[in-house]
Amino acid sequence: MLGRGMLKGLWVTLQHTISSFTSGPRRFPKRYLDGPVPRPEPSTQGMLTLQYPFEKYEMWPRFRGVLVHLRDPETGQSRCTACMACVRACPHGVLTVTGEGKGRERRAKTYTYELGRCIFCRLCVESCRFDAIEMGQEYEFVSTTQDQTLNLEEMLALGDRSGIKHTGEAWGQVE
Amino acid sequence: MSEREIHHTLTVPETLVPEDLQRNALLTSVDSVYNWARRRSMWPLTFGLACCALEMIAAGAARYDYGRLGMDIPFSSPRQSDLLIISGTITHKMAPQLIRLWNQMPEPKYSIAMGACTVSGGTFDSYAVVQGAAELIPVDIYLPGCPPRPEALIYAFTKLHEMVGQQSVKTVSWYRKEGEA
Amino acid sequence: MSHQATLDTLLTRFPEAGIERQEGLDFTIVLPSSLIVDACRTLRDDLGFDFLSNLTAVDRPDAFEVVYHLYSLSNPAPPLALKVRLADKADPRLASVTSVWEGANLQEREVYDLFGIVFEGHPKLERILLWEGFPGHPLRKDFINRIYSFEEMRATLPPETER
Amino acid sequence: MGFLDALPLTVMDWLRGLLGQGLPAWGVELVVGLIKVVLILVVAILPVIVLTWLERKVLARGQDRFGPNLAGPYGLVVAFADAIKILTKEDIIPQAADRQVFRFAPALVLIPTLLVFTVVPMGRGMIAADLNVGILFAVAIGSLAVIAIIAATWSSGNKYSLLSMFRSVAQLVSYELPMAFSVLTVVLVSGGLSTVRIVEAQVIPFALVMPIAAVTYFLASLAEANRSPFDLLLGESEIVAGHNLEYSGMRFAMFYIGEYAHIFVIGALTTTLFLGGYQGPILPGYMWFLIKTMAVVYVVLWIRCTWPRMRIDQLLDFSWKLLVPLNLANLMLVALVFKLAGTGLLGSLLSLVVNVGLLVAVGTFLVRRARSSTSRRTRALVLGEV
Repeated sequence: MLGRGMLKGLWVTLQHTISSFTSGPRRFPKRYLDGPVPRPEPSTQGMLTLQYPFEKYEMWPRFRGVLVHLRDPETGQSRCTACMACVRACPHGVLTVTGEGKGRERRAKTYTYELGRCIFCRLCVESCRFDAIEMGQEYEFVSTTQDQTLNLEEMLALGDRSGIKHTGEAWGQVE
Repeated sequence: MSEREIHHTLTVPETLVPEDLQRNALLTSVDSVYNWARRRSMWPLTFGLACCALEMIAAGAARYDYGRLGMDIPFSSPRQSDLLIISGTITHKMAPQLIRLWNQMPEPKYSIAMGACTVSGGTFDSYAVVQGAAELIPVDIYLPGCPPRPEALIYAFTKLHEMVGQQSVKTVSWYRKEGEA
Repeated sequence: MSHQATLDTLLTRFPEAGIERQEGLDFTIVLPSSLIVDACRTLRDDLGFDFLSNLTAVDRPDAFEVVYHLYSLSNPAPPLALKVRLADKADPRLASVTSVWEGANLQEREVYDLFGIVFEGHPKLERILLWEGFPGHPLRKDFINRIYSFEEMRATLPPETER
Repeated sequence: MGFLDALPLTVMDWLRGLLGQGLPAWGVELVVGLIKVVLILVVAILPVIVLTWLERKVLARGQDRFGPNLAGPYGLVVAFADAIKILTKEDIIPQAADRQVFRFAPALVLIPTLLVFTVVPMGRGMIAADLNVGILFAVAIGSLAVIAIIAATWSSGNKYSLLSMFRSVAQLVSYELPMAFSVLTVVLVSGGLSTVRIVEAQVIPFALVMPIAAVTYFLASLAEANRSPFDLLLGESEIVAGHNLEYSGMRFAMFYIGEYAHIFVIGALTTTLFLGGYQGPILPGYMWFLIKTMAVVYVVLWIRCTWPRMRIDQLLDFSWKLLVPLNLANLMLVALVFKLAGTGLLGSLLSLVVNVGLLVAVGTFLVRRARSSTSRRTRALVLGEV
């Protein structure tokens, strides 16, 4: 009423200006230390800005990053048997798999994952019967070419980095 | 993998200056200042088309804040912008406008294709959608994701900054006249 | 005016109209295509349906079905669905209701764009979502989806269009 | 008057004496005049470098962000990055543009802003030209900036630019009037048009004596400079980018500099007219001038950080239906008070009382009218009911 709202707005921004100086260091005690930053609560006040290249949030367990391969703890290789279930499940033909061997010895020879078309729907993971693939924690991928692909070795390395053990571990599907 | 080497997309001949002059101290420092200025003051033209636009806005808001990189003046006029962030599905109806905006931007200019639809048409194998922004304009950085996280967009910015840092006043194409190699 | 009274009024004034489906207060009315403008004007002026929420079409095997969803903002009545069947699938034509509700303008253009139904009396019946010169109407069942490149799109644009 | 206070004048006198040994009198005046011109250029352009950084930081801090912090410590040199980048950008002149005017318009933007600085006293005796019509000069020249906007918009050959010109001119015409009234109140009380005289007359700053005139002057000058919340000249969502829509590179930089120099002018003139100019205890005069000016500039940026853009009808309503009658009444009442009670402490006190009384009366009137009004818009505007 009669500009009271405007004055109130000025007061609010002034408070935020001041609190951005006072509360920033308190909220981020780990700000200049190594390691991922815990995500602040939604109710947190004050300076929240993540200084991205220097500090990162830890992703939540069900985060759907790029597709990764999980290692079989016995053989140290991917458990993919090239059964093509993920290829059939993928809506956009992102995956290309070739296999070698027969029967129980059948293993994936190549596994190509085209990043540029993937929409991270997780249908491939849900279709996998061998706990071979899972959505990882990585999201930092850029390229200067349109067709950016990952192969089996790269996906295995990413799986090691994400530290996931089983498919559905975070999704409550493992008994 | 995420440290994958970034390549120079602007292929320009390196033979303009003789070999012995290429390490010219003055030109090198000019280059470093010039590239620093373009890195630290890259004003984006935010071309939000679909759901990726929300992540782009989030990247500019308080929690991720690409203003830290000196990009906090998002212009709505292409004449004053350096970086075109194409975020979202490019439909055929929108494609002429995208090309027009790109042509209206003054050199030196860069573009980021953000999200699966912009990179390759994504989930839309459809009559209405352009299959990738590369069909329309030269794209410098492709950023996959559906949509990419705001951090991923800032990661793309830092990679673009690396790319800008590799350029040199001697070799860039935009200070030459038409027809000159 | 209660909803049943609305229905009765409409049926007495337009005896050709038929009730397709009625579950409590929720009902759908099918009209012959020649009556659509008169019926809509009656609905707006006399029965209080002042808001055309949605106008769309369905491609049935034997006919195109144009659907109108009407709301009343002045009295709290449930929405009303009107349907018109166009049996001539080769050349579907229907009178425009833009004279009744201004808001029908864009929605009729969209239906024209995606189904090819011509609304006679529409002030500017052009494509709205697709470009001029696009071959076919994509929401028809016989449309075959394929990817168009940008060059193909430019080639099909009429020459006077700004590029 | 301390030693520090008079330091710039002492230096100038010393220089004058030094030059007098080798040059004739007119030569000395010429050199001193040139030095003054250079100083004014520095005073006008230097704040721009600070202000581009400051604005981005103030906006960011108000929104819980950091703002630019990667270019140098605290992002301090981001203005230099902007400058180098924008000077090396391609310069585009559209085909539809009127080439001569298009090239000329950016230069026109800066000139009025720089000219205003000549009559601003920046310290005791530190004024480039103590005109006896100083404040009239400032107001007249300040409104010339719209010529540059008209030239730029017309020559761009762009319909959005043209729309922004219409808005800008409507805005200027409506806000020139309340601004003139508030300046007139000051002139009436101080008894002269000279800026030095106005400053010297403010034993108590005029902002405390007549707050209505001070606030009106501040808001009207925001509108003149096309600053938020009156920046509908640049409505991004409707008319893309306003008058500088087609400008790129160096020519756009001129508009950019002009905009920030204008903010500093707002601060300097508000300080001179209402905040007591260079007067203040302990610190030297030029420091007081700088502190007060930067305080006003901060308020300008703070407002930018807070308030949304007004619509054109709200803007015009605010000027014609509120500011103009209010200031007319204020002018008459203040004149009456100072005629009856003299310009001393009593007059100042009475003037303040009259100002507050006027505000209360107008507020009550507006609320009553809005309560009896059936118009939803009036009720929303005044009573905050939606």
